[in-house]
Amino acid sequence: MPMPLPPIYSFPPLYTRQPNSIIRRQQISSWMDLILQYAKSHNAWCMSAEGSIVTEGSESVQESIFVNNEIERSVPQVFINEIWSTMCQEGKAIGTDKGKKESPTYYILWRTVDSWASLILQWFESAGKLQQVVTIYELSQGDESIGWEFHGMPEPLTADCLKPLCHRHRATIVNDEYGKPVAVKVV
Amino acid sequence: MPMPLPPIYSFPPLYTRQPNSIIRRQQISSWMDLILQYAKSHNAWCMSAEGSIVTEGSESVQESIFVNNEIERSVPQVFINEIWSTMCQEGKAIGTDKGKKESPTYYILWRTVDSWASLILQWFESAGKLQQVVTIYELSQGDESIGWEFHGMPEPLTADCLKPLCHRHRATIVNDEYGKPVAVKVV
Amino acid sequence: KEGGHKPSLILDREKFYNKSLFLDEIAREIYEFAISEFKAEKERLGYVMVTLVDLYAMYNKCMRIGTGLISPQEMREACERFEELGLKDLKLTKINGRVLCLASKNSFDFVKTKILDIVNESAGCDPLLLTQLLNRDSSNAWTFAIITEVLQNCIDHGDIVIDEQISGIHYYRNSYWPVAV
Amino acid sequence: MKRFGLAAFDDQQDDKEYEGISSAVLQRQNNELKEQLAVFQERLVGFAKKHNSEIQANPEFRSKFVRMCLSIGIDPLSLFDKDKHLFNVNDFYYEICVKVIEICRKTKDMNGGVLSFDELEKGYFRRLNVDMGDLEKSIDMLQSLDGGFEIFEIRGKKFLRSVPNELTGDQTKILEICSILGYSSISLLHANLNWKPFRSRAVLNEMVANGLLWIDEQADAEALYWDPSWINVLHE
Repeated sequence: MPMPLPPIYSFPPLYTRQPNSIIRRQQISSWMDLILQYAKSHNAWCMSAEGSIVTEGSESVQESIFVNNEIERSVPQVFINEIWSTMCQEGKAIGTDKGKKESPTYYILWRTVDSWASLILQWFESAGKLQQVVTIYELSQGDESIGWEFHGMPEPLTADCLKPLCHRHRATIVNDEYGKPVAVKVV
Repeated sequence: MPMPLPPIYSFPPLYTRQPNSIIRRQQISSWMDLILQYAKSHNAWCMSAEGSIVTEGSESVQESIFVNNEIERSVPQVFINEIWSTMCQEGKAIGTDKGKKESPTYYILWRTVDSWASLILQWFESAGKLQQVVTIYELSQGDESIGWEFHGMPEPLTADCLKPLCHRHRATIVNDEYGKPVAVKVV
Repeated sequence: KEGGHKPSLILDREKFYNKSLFLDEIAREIYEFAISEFKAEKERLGYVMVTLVDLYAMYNKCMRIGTGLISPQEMREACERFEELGLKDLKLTKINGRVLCLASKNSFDFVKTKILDIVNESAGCDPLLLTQLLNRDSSNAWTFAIITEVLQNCIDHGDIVIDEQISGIHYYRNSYWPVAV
Repeated sequence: MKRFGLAAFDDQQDDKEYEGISSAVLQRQNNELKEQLAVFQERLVGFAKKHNSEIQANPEFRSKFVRMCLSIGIDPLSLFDKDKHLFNVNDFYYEICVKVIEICRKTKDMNGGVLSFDELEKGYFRRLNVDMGDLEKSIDMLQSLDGGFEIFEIRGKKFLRSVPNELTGDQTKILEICSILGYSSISLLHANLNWKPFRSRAVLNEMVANGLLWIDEQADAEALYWDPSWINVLHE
């Protein structure tokens, strides 16, 4: 069940870009926390630049985190962009390849890439999958990872989260003929 | 040609009322110097509370000395009022009767009243006008004072500048039926 | 664990015959804690300076959880004993007549000079940038408290003047309005 | 990794530490396990309270027990009652002292270093069974550290200021207005104090510059200037 958002979500000035730079830094950091918590509690991997959850396949227009009807406030798009750009800089979101240039979508990292990498490594170890080639689909969508927090993670994001293991020489990624990562072998 | 304002005019802290009272006194004195210099070099006798030059008759909206667009700074009205009140206290400005209560105008005294009085006395002497009744209009606006620094001085201010001569019993002011000074006799 | 503080002995109030002995022991512990806690800062910046309030929170949280916290009053009395216990590298000093700090020798002038240098170089910097520049690697909550107090001191003494915009307060060296001493 | 020391003073570090421990101990941090952790925490707190005197009698165990509780995310304040503390009774207040200091430091960017006692109580201490009296007693104790923490009152409500910014008379009046609805505005100041717009604007902007107020530009008629201490109060 999604957790209710913290009290600051009902604070009207949160929706106005604060002119004081110290407050603004705090304000952006509050927004990042809200987005991470929102995504995590909705089990959402991906959000649109407008602030709604993007689910694989469905192009449904959903409520946006940046619109608070209860207090009749919404964050202006310019400020939303500033929030996304800070999130990407701090490694808490990654722009996806999908979405139009004018309206990008983002993967939300409520854990850091490194932390996902460690968790995936644990799965390889406890599932006895070391030394085997496992498809990325199997890893993230297969039955064997059900119950693990990364289960359901979009494949491109999964590939990103494998990178730290490659750097540590624990993993080798297998690409298809177009250079798209399709499988991985962890040692 | 108006002289350019000195470098301090581009110093951003000039536009913020300084919290340290010793510094603030000097800051206000910097503002007074700037205003006097500005008025003198623009040949302006009168300024509005907002800091723009007021010319007889014309009610034009002009640039204000308190707004510096180049560095995007301006003095808050509260502090401007403090500057004017110090200027009046120190005899460097005199509130005029004109202007609304909320937005007074000030005569700017880049010379002291005493100094103007002496200069006016010199004119009386060198123009051979002693022992004659001279209208204040003639004194300040007439052809005979052209070239003298007080030429063009507004009449009410001229009357104010004659007061020291009255005190020294060198001048007698003639008022009209409403008590408004209209002429003077210097002995 | 490497680098972690662990109380070497449990300083239990009840075990001491009198308050004075307890305070002596606590004083030594606080002193050691502060020296080792700020070792890196001392090496990097050349001084140690922390408000007693911040040190109180740090010391209790790191050293006394599980062994009984000390009171603010005890903290202060313990620090007042440093000199007489021969603990000379850090001593209590008051900034701006209001904030008590534990500091190494000449640290106040040291920080002040550094802050004035930074304001000189980056005219118009705000506290955020100042904290970053002064403490390049880490900006801890405790440094901020010192920086705001030192800035206040600079303003009170006319070394620094402010440019207050809605975006925040920006600091400049006072280059136009000399303070007659 | 520094586990205690400065790291322990930093909120984010705290979270990381907590995350590190839980991922090591619990491997998979899914909701079910989180619930189990919550239950475990609750039981430990219950255990501490029930076996208070036994734990108290054994300093070695006591120390380890408290540290263990801390490491799995139990606030030491929730372990004991005021009058049934593991150490001397006053430890309860000292823990509040430490927490107040941390809260002041953590929230200074949010509120310019000014916190209302109400906000402290509602936002941070109520769930720990600390009442306003306990809070006031602790903050009084803090005064002996001369930390520049000052208490002031607005309309009978207490505030704690932890930065050197002394409030001016005009700023205090604005906080008074804010204490009614949470915000202030040029027209509210005109209606209540008969201030001219230029005066109100100057003081309001000054307070934004000092981080004391946040602007809300989406209200109907004019900009509203909010006191951030209402973030927690609004939720009541």
